[in-house]
Amino acid sequence: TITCSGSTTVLPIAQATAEAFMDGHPDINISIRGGGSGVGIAALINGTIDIACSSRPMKSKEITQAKSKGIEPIPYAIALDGIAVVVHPSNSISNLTIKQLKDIYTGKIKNWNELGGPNLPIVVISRDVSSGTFEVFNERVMAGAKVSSSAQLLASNNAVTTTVSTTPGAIGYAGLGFVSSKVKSVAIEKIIPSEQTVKDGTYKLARKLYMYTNGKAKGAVSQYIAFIQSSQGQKIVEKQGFISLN
Amino acid sequence: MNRRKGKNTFWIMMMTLMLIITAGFLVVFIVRIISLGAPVLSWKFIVEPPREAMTEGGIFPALIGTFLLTALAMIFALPSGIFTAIWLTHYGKPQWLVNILHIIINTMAGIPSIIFGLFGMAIFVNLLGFKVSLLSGSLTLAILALPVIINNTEQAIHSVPADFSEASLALGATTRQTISKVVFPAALPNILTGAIISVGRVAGETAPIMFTAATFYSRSLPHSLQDEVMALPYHIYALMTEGTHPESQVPIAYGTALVLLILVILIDATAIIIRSYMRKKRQW
Amino acid sequence: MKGIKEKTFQAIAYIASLLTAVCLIAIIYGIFHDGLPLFKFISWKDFLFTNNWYPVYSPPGFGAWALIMGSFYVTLGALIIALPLSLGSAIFISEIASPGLREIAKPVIELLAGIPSVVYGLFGIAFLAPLIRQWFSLDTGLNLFTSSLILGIMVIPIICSISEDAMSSVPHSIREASLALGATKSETIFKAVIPAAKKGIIGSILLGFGRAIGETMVVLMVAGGAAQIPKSIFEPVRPMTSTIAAEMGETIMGDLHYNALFALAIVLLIITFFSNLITEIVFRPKRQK
Amino acid sequence: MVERQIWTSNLNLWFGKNQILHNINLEAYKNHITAIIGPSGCGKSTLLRCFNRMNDPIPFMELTGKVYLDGKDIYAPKTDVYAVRASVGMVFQKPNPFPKSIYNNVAYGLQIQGKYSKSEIKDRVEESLKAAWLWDEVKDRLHHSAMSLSGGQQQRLCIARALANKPKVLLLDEPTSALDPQSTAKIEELCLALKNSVTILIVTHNVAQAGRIADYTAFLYLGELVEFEKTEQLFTVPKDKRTEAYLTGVFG
Amino acid sequence: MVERQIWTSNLNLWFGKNQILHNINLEAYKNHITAIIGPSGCGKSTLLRCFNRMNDPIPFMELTGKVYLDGKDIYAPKTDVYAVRASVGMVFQKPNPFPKSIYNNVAYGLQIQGKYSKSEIKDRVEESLKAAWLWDEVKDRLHHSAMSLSGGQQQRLCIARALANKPKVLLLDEPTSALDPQSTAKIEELCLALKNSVTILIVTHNVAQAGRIADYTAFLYLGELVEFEKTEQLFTVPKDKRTEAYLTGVFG
Ligand SMILES: Nc1ncnc2c1ncn2[C@@H]1O[C@H](COP(=O)(O)OP(=O)(O)OP(=O)(O)O)[C@@H](O)[C@H]1O
Ligand SMILES: Nc1ncnc2c1ncn2[C@@H]1O[C@H](COP(=O)(O)OP(=O)(O)OP(=O)(O)O)[C@@H](O)[C@H]1O
Ligand SMILES: [Mg+2]
Ligand SMILES: [Mg+2]
Repeated sequence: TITCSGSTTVLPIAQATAEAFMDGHPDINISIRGGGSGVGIAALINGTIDIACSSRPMKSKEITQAKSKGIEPIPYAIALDGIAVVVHPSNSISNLTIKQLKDIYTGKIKNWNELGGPNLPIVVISRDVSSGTFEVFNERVMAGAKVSSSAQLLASNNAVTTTVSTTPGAIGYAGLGFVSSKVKSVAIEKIIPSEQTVKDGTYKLARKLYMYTNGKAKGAVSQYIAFIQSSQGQKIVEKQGFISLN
Repeated sequence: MNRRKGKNTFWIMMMTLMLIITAGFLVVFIVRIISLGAPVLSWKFIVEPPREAMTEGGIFPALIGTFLLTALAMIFALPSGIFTAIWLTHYGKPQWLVNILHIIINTMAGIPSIIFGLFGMAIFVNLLGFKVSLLSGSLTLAILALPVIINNTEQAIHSVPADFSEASLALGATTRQTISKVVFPAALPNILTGAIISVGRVAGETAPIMFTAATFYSRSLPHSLQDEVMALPYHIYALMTEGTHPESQVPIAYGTALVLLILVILIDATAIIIRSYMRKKRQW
Repeated sequence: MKGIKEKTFQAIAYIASLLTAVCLIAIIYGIFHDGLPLFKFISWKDFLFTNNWYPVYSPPGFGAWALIMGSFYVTLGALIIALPLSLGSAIFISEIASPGLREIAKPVIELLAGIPSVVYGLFGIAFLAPLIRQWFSLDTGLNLFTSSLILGIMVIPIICSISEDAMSSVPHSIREASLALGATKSETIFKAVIPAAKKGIIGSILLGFGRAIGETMVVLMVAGGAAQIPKSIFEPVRPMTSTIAAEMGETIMGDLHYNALFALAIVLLIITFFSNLITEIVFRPKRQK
Repeated sequence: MVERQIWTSNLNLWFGKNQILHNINLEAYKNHITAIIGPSGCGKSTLLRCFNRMNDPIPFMELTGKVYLDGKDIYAPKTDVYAVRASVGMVFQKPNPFPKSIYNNVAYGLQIQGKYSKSEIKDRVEESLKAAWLWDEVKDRLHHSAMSLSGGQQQRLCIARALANKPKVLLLDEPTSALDPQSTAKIEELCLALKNSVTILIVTHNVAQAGRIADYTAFLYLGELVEFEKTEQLFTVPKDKRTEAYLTGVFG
Repeated sequence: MVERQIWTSNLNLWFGKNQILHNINLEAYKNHITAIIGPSGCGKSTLLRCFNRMNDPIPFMELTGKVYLDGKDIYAPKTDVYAVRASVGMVFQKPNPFPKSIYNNVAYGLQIQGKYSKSEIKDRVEESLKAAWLWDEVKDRLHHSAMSLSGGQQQRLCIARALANKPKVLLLDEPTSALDPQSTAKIEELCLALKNSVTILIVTHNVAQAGRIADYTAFLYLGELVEFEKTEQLFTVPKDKRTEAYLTGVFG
């Protein structure tokens, strides 16, 4: 059995590819858990899983910790993703700068009318601190500033989009694959997240998704990762709403 | 006088109202779960594994996982729980140890289940290296069930009149013979009821298995004690919070909840029926 | 021969008892062992009383005040909702209901007490929360009020069933004595039956308290998860249990964050230990017999 | 001349389909003790409980006929049943004090009426305890639990509790059957002293007890009032064969 | 000449700090019935339970002195307490058959010893039930639950159960106090029949019963053996004032 845990963003990719992979390899079982990128990486460092799914690169601190426990993490990129900033469809705001975004999340800007929008208090929705999505957002937008303590921390992309879609004043962020017509995604620095802008790197909140193994992947694990990276695997990636590597 | 009668009527109406509100809440709760879960329920839902990134298919691996976790937990917890109760009721010396053990059992009974989860993770998963597995999860659940089983068994044994033990001892039986031939058979129905109730409790626990046993998706059933398993309660939680296709996954979560609810209610109802049957039949 | 069997049997029972004791000691040891290192980094005062929960920032913040208060508010709310309803129902079932109704109500209540908490959580997140958001036109239905309401509904059967036991085990002669002195039904209930059942009732309330403060899944799913001191009952909170559940997976063994979560567990453990101690003291005289 | 205090007129009582009491006409006289004797299950307790309507809460109880207290039918509609019970005190077979302090046990009946001041209650508690011959034994520990008293003391406490309401009638249902001989003797003496201020109806399975204390004795058999007479007369020249058989110990 | 079967020598017993038995010297003779009488709480049951070491499991029990069975001290170290209990049978106040079948109740004592074959057990069960005068009443329903028997039958079953071990001594602790007069009479007769094969010690609160069946009677008062005599002698010319007072009904 291959055990695989981590980012909820990567979860749909991992699961869909695992199903397809297992259809071709009935003798191999893949067990998949979510939790968040931090969860997966921690479990890899603790030596309890085979593959850690992550929506961010490992932090240097994590790498040191892994080394000290005799774990040698090796990253495999498996897909591209953009983090879309989403608001309620009724919201007239369609563009935000990184600076504005940061002020919203630190609690400096409290009402949409400060940004030229409707007179509506902003409901700040963030991801759990364990998620890679949060890490990327934290790094690129917050730049070390603290998210206001009144922000709701939700455990998954899905929870974020659901909440935003039902809350007129809400703002949140989620992986591109989770953006549906029920929410409106806003441009960042005038650039709309799309396959194009993510691939060419113009969209500021783009990232790679990874799978980490302890040492070079061997046996079934390497077969599985190779399957994801193959064109057949990348098709499944696109079907799940993410952006393929090639 | 009229004031007192008025008060009386008022309070009786209040109590009635309280019961009605309570019943109302609970009826809404049950009806809601049933009405949302029933549409996805089918034979296939029970016997098929999940498919298409958890948007189709059933919950078979989770059902089996919960069964295995519970059964193993009981295999670990029942013997030690029953023997602890036997020691407490029949050997129990020195007295201070009995008192301390009672405090320990009551304390354990009150510990939040998430702490059992933490403990299981720290000890079984990490320290002993069992990883996230059926074994870690069922050991954790066993410890959680232990105080419940001990308390129930102790009560069951106490409900057997001391006359029986005395009669047995006076015939030259040893303590062991008295327990195994007289006390235990007489207490068995009550011990069983207690055990069944703890099965119901264990089957529904989520927090303790979150870090020790449960996985979001696994197609095949576990092959060994070292494997991760799907479990009904965790499945509900994971679908609601980590699911990636809410339109099709939330109904599955409801279906799973309904299955779990029916399972637990059936288990507990069995216990309650056995108990009331035995109470009527009991001749002492 | 007889002697050996006898000794073995006794030894097994003794070992089982010690095993039980070892379990608790292991739990306490495990939790404290992994929780105490936090206090090398931060004083226990700062941990308990500052409101600064930023475990993965650098430098991290481990002020758990908002989480402790989160647990406290949710539990308080749950008890405010559950106490009148559960005690009222218990009184009704024990004192007012006809025997037929009682025969049915009692097992039903016991059944409800066994429903897994994750099902209540699901009910909350998928049904109650959207409803509450609409009714009160809130930003989010995942808040203190919703979680208190669900926890309340969850502990009602527990409190109700135990306090009903306590009341119905008050001897009938006590009720007759009161009625024969000219007391009305409600006077008999409040002045004779309830005082006589006081201990069991207090015990049931403490048990309900313990259940509510220790409940994880419901608050994880419906409390909203914002680490703040709520300014109104419609704001999200982040109780200790859900913090542990949400963050435990992500930490690395031996990390400060890991220690901090175990430190939260220590707080929970101490709270439940004391509420147990109170129960123990309340019930002590009964056990002596 | 003796004056009636409480009496029944053609009283019939059913529990469900079983008729328990058949056309009972029994009178209890002011300042006298009336004993009800009869074999077990003949309806003594049930009859006694008709006098303060304690059978009312029993499901499927039906009653015809009348019960008069000082000429007023206590089963008439609009009768205040709580007031009836306050003025017809009752003491049960097994002492049943509340698990409260001695003081609060006696004060209970007054406290619930809510029309007495603290000091009135205090006086009345003392008075009742004195009347029940318990004052000297408990005056230093009024606020201890009533459960700490001995059985005989508890039973006298129950009498004091009933007396606190200043009842006109006191119903005693086998009040001494759970007590030792000394306590029994004390309670019998107490009854003789109390009859100066209250009318007493006592159910007893102990024929000798009826002989010792009752002025009048009623013999109940299978729900029928077989004989009702002055005690000496009933004991010495019973009119009915069944009475005679019972007194000589054939049944029960 | 009477021969001693079981006797005590300077027996003292404490429960915690309370001394319950004071220097008891009591002898029970082969093929005789010895009754122990005395007011409630004087230690009758406790004394009786010394004869088969049934007080051993009580916490904080301490005992000095000796108890001899056929000349061997049953409290000596290395004594097989289980063997002692098998050869000193005991019957309790309340009939306490196991919730098993009639057959298994009687067979129990033999089954646990594990040294009898099925057919031996079967014979012994029949023999014991016959000895306890129960055989005819139960022979057709040996495998029915013992709980379905009447109180008197249950008590005889308990006697049969004890007899199955072929005890030398039979201890009876108020064996008839929970029974009706007919069953009591039957058990008394049974005792008289049994004494040919077994030495009987009986505790009773019923002085008349002792008078009817016992050859010797011991009067126990506050843990002291006040008087021990042939029954007629003790009943007619008691030596001690306290015995006389008890027999005439002053205490208890
Ligand atoms: N609550 C009840 N419901 C139905 N039947 C009852 C009830 N209480 C008593 N009875 C029946 O009424 C009859 C008379 O009972 P009651 O208690 O008055 O007898 P009693 O003369 O007081 O007997 P005892 O001497 O045993 O106290 C009995 O046959 C009894 O079974
Ligand atoms: N297990 C025990 N622990 C402590 N004290 C006990 C125990 N059993 C009996 N006693 C005390 O020993 C004394 C003698 O009790 P015992 O039962 O032998 O009296 P008894 O003569 O059989 O009385 P009765 O006629 O009521 O059966 C009593 O004071 C009792 O309280
Ligand atoms: Mg009666
Ligand atoms: Mg005794």
